Amino acid sequence: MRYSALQILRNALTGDRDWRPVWREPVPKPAYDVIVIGGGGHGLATAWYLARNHGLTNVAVLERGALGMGNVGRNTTIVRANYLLPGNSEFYSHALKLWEGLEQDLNYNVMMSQRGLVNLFHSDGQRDAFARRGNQIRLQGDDADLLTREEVRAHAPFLNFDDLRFPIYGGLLQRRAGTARHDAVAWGFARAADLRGVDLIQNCEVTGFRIEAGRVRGVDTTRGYIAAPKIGMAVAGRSSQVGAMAGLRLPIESHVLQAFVTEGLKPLIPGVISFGMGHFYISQSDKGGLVFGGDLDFYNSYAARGNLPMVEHVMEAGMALMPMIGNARVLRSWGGIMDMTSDGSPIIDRTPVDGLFFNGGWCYGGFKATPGSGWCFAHLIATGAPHPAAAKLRLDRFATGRVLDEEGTGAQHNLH
Amino acid sequence: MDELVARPAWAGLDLPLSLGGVTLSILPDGPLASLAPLRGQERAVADALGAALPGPGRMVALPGGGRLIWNGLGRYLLAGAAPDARLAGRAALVDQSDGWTGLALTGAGAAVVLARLVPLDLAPVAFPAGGVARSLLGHVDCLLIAGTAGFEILVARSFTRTAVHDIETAMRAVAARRALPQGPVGAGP
Amino acid sequence: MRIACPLCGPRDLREFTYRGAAKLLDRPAADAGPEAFDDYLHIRENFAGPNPELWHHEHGCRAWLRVVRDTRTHEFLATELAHEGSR
Amino acid sequence: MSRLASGGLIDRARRIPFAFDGRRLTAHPGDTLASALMANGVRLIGRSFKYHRPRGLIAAGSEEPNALVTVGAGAEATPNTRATGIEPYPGLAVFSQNRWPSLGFDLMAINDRLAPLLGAGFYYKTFMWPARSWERVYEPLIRRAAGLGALSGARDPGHDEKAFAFADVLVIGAGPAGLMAALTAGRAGARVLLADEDFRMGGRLNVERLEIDGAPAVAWAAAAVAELAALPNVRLMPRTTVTGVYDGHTYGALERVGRHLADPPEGLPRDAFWRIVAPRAILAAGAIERPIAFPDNDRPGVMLAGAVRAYVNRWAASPGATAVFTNNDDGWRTATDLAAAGVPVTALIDARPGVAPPDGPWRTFTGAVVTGTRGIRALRAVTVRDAHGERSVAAECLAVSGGWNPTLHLSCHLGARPVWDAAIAAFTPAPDAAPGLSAVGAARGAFSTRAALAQGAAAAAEALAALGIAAADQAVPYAEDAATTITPLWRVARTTGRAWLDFQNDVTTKDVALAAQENFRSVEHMKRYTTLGMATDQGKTGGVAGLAVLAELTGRSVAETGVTTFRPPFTPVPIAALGAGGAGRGFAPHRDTPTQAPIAARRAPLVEAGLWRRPSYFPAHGETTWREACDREVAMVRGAVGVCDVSTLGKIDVQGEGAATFLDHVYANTMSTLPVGRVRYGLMLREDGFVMDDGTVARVGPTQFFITTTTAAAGQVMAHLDFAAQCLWPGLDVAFVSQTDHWAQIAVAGPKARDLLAPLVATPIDDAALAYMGCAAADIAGVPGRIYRISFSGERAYEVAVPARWGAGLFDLLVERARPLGGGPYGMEALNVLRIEKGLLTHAELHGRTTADDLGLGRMVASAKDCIGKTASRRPGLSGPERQQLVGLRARDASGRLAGGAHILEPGAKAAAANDQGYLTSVCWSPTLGRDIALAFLRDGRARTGETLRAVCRLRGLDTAVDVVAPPFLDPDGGRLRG
Ligand SMILES: Cc1cc2nc3c(=O)[nH]c(=O)nc-3n(C[C@H](O)[C@H](O)[C@H](O)COP(=O)(O)OP(=O)(O)OC[C@H]3O[C@@H](n4cnc5c(N)ncnc54)[C@H](O)[C@@H]3O)c2cc1C
Ligand SMILES: NC(=O)c1ccc[n+]([C@@H]2O[C@H](COP(=O)([O-])OP(=O)(O)OC[C@H]3O[C@@H](n4cnc5c(N)ncnc54)[C@H](O)[C@@H]3O)[C@@H](O)[C@H]2O)c1
Ligand SMILES: Cc1cc2nc3c(=O)[nH]c(=O)nc-3n(C[C@H](O)[C@H](O)[C@H](O)COP(=O)(O)O)c2cc1C
Ligand SMILES: [Zn+2]
Repeated sequence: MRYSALQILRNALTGDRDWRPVWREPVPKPAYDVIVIGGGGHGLATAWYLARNHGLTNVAVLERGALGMGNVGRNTTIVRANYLLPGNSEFYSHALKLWEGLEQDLNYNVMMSQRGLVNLFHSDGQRDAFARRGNQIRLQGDDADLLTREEVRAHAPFLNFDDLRFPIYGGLLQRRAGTARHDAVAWGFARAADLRGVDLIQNCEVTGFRIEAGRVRGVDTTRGYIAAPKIGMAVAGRSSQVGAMAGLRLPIESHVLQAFVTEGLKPLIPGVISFGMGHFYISQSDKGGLVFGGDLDFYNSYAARGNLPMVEHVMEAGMALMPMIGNARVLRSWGGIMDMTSDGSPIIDRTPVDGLFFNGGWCYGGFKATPGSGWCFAHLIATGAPHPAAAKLRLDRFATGRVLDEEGTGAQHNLH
Repeated sequence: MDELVARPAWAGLDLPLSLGGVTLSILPDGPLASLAPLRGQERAVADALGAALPGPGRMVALPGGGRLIWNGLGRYLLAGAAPDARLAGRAALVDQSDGWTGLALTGAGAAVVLARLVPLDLAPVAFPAGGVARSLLGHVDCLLIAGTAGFEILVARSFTRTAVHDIETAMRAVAARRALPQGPVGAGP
Repeated sequence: MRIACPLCGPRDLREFTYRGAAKLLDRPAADAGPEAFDDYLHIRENFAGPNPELWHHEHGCRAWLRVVRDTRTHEFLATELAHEGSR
Repeated sequence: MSRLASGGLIDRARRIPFAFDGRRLTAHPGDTLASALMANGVRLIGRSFKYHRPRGLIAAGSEEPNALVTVGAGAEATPNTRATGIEPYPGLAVFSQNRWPSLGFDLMAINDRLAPLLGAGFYYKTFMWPARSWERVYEPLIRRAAGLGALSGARDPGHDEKAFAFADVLVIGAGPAGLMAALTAGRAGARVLLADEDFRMGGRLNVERLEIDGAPAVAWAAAAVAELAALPNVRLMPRTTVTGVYDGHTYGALERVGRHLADPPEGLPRDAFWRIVAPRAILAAGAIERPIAFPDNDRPGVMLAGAVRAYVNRWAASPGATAVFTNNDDGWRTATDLAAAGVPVTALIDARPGVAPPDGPWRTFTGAVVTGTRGIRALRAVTVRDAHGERSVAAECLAVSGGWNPTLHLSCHLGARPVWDAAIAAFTPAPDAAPGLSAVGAARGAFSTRAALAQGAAAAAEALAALGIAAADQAVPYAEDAATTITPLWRVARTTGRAWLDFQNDVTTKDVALAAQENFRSVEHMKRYTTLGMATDQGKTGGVAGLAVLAELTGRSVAETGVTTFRPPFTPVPIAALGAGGAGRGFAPHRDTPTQAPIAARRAPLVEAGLWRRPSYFPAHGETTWREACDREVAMVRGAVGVCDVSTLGKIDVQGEGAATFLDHVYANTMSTLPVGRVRYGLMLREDGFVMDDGTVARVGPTQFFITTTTAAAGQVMAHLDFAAQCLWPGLDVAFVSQTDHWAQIAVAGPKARDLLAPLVATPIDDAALAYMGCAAADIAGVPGRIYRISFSGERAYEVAVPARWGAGLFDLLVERARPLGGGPYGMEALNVLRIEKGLLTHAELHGRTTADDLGLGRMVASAKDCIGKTASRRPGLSGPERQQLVGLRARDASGRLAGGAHILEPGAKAAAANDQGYLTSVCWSPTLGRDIALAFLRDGRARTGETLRAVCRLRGLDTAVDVVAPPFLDPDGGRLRG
């Protein structure tokens, strides 16, 4: 069933009788051509592009809980392609282009809203660093503009231009950046993949791998053994655990990142704004809630919840940067489990086990990657060769030193 | 030769300040040194000082005057006394006379004021007079000493203005609560 | 979250800095070779459960602590001074 | 709707004028805004989120979903505030919201007519064509319609505070259970903290007509509060909501301090956010009544039965002629209480067949349900269906009780899931849901007053035992001990029309049904698809009913269906409170240099440098731009002498037998060979082989060193040294301590530096006594200090250090004495130019992604010893021509402009990532060279000296020809340095 305004009208007249399930609830088959582990954004996108780009539809996505309830369903939804380093730069550029036609491709409104993102800077040195990044973005073919303090003021007059502890010198604007509706992204990929015949299997936790002579044969799950010659892992915060089942030792720590939403408010915040001195970024959802976040809580965690020091730090940064949000109230706070690599950049690569592919290490930035990650991972799984846009996202880069350290904070997982 | 004029860290700050029965003032400065016994010299250092080294969170009065204050792992502050010559070679001694600012917060509500800034249980049962703690005062590292009339607060010299400002803000809030008609419910220790 | 510093007693999380896995205590020998350092620097067991790790009481006594903490519940199971701990 | 002639916990003698949407009304002390509105006959208070349906009060507490108003106007406007939590004060002005042009006549109510189009998730299915119209057309429309109240966009001048509190026992909620717990723990001498959201403690004792020990329960509660207030070990915190449970027995709580005052004392915070630490906590938060879904159950006047009792009993506010609709015995009380207070009760409708509700002056229906309501902006009548058919019953208020849900939210904040208790048809807290926390009374599903008192006492006794505090047994007062009798009823079957579950987000049973039909069957999917429970009340009233309806529709039990995750905060918390102190300058502390005063006196503009502020330049008479000043200062240093404060550098004293070895470990180069009295430039690597920081190491004694770090990295280096000493080489005898604050350090640079200093230093400083890279203790202007012959400018230079108190005086003296030599002070701009000309590094170059080899310092990584970062720095990807290496760039033409962050391209190359050759890190106009110069990282740069390339900054529209040179730009063999 195609979604459209007409379809809504028709159903309005018939009491919504005709809406079909958004996905089936298939019973797992004994074997598939490809298994994707993890029904988050990346797993679902991978399944969709396996079907769409490679004609592979005998595919199962195995999700241990409900689809889309991991990080894809709990992130601050920022989409951008403004990376500094070659390797990341071309990858996120590729992803942003896919975002731009995603609604039509999926026949699902993921509410990709390109209302721009401003990264504020607060010193001459930061301006130069952002200029370097902006020039890289332009070289990559994406858009970036350096805003003066006055241009920032025109864009967001409510920022603190009076007594901000670290005064605003200007900002780096990417107009094509913005936000998308997190749940819609998961559901849109899921529905599209399901319509092509991919089996989305919920409540199906992978508990082990069967590996023979260095080749993967299948997985044990809470719903039985399922065989496949090719298996892709896209389990984000659970990468280390699932990887360990296949003997992988990964450069990953799992950390909790919190996020916050306020009560609904009339529209106020244009696009996304990010504070350059205090780990604070904010946008406003279509429902009116201010959606914002900051840094990791810094300690390893699988608990998907955080503690007060970081809550308070984020709120203090918000008050510093835009004191007018003081009278907004925080409605809900939550956490998600980030797969932090030791250089802060992701991995899409083969593994030492034949037929087993790894996608992970997305840190706090994998939502924007979703279509790009699915596209490149599907390419790798289907063809066995890395997609050019993801060629530098390798597992061996830590050993060789060809790390992609956007923050420049070094081999410490929680500092990225 | 020109005589240099000393400019204390609190120059330009309006102290002492009293609000709501709590007073913030500057502690008179005197010699202050960081003391770290060298490996295996703890006994010798204690002998030279004439007092046992205080344990974590403690301090001792020295027989010759002055105090030795625990100051974190393996470190002490020797306050109010010039280092004894016998310490040479036994302890790493580093002059800190200009490195810290000592503030005193006194009055019945001192703990209530500090509860706005310091993440420690400052009630006498938990932090009795004579207790020492390294902690935070707002966003600033501090060394806190509990006295009978209030607290001594040591912060690095460069943070003096911030510390005074933060304490003053807390004092104002507490004083305002005391002025509430129904009394300071919720402002207790 | 509160951490029982062996020197200072239980203290609020905001006084501490987290570094990472306690394996950082076991720096490879100078001649251990690049693989050993690769493992030391990057590879993490990342336990979902009791996790040995290093914390710095940076805004307190400045001691480094070796703790074991359950990463599913955030419960601290053991805390000791890193330089004294059984290594 | 009016004020009853008598009764209520209000002070009728005093009147409080306030305004609602400009209408002038009166309240009494003891009222909430909600009770006052009801007493003033105001029924229509807000509009719903999506359909803009007229809405009135439903509840009396913080669970209220409908009655949200904006308090105040202008910068102080605070939107989305619950009328049930506002205490009127003289002059209070509140406004309805989410309506246009007025509350009574809201044009957006058109949405209600379009409801069939606007079902759950409709927006996911449309608004996709044409492709770019989302941002341009649809989204702006949706956004304008969405949202509740509005922020002013201006900064509210009010302020808030945060604080810490500690207790042995934290009691959350001061109803019978909480009061009894606090009394038990308090009498035993434990440190007790009792917090309640309400301004009057007592919980349901204040709103019910109950007796305890034979006296009115209100009086018992008041006596208990008085006793607690008199105990020195008990702290009462009214108006305080415990908002979250965190690890380590830490609780967050919001105290409303000044919001209820017309004229607060100066400096009083509006709110205080508390972090409470208590090893034991008792959750006595009561229970929240739940509605029943039936068509048009959102009409103003349809309320929760317990809330109706509360308005009548506590505030003497009459809802008008009332019908009661219940599925449990507790609902009956509303009929009896209202009748006793003289409020007409038109009907008592019990959904359960065969029950025997009390008699009274009302019509009784059993086995009956409400199937609809009538009235436009206020309820006029309800339709009742029983075995005999349907009939209409007049009612201005329908008091509904679908049973009670324990207020267990806090018990789930650490991840526990509640458990279903079929006997009371409700979820209850799992035992051990959170360490140290136990739930009692209604919060645990024990709905009688006697049980609340008994459980409160028992939990406190248990807490005392765990804390090792001896306690005498407490007699539990006598009170009603009624059993809970309920037959679940979530929605009235066989009806048509929309029946609300989530009032604020306009989620009806139809939306849940659509979710189930479309296979959003997991409760989390249903929540997100319908937005049930996602409004500002987080589904406190309708949440459980919503998932029970889902359970029915999907053929599962409620227990199987489960709940969504409970998250902090329990009720919304202002960002201003959580972020108190952060506004403006409070966000991060300030550090003052010892020379702050003389620098300010010279009118130097200041720039942030980490937490410090440093002088940008020292304007001279007649100068109009910073460049003029900077060029002059550079020339002054190169030609005569300049004075600059460098006290912000990190300074660390390192001592001990193991000090030299220790420094060999942490520095890439060797320090153990440094002679006493000499200084060496040092490079620190991170263990991953990249450069962390640089600085100087001075050996001041055989086992004593004095090292400096950059201003930016001082804290990081200190933690790194702690790590190295304690974790990596605990066997070394080394002690180090920061002396950053102790020393004022001032650089004196230029060919006349020695002329300036020599007369001030007691010991000789000629080149024989103090050669380049020498150091010595010295009396400086009569003060014992140190002098280091080091340079960050390429000129002959010294850094002199004196204890901080002398810093200001020394700076003044040096500047004054420099004048006759043609010298003076210089600031950061000049310092930057001087160091770029000399090819010296800052964190623009040491940005965490550069190696010693990239910087041309590869040989500093000593081969004879190990050091942190050595092995990793030898990884194959970290050296060689693929790396970008430090070079100097000079604009070809004197008019060519360079900019930091520009990238490097070859002549004629297209601007594309594949052609990128590198980037510029530090750029300045060099007065010495008469053109722009830059430090840059260039692919295989060291091999490319002499090439002509382009520095391209497309962001600033620059494309400038540059020559690649090997830094420094000036005095490559250091003749000027050595003198
Ligand atoms: C608070 C927060 C804010 C963020 N903000 C942004 C942002 O603004 N922009 C941005 O780009 N990124 C952001 N991110 C990061 C982004 O959400 C993640 O990087 C990205 O969603 C990860 O990929 P995913 O969607 O596939 O992960 P997930 O949605 O977590 O998917 C992984 C799935 O694997 C499943 N799984 C795990 N183990 C097993 C098993 N054994 N068997 C079967 N299934 C298993 C999990 O249940 C889960 O559904 C944020 C993250 C968080 C938590
Ligand atoms: N018969 C029934 O069905 C039924 C059902 C529920 C309650 N009740 C009656 O209600 C009473 C229950 O007593 P109780 O003491 O358990 O509850 P209570 O409702 O009397 O008191 C709970 C108190 O907790 C406060 N509170 C709730 N959440 C809070 C938070 N997060 N922070 C601070 N304060 C918070 C409330 O303001 C309230 O004052 C008994 O009298 C009982 O009979 C009866
Ligand atoms: C962009 C975004 C907006 C959200 N808006 C709301 C909201 O308006 N109301 C709400 O209750 N939760 C909102 N949430 C939070 C979710 O309810 C939920 O807490 C989050 O997805 C994590 O799931 P969990 O809390 O069930 O673990 C939002 C989440 C995101 C990512
Ligand atoms: Zn400690």
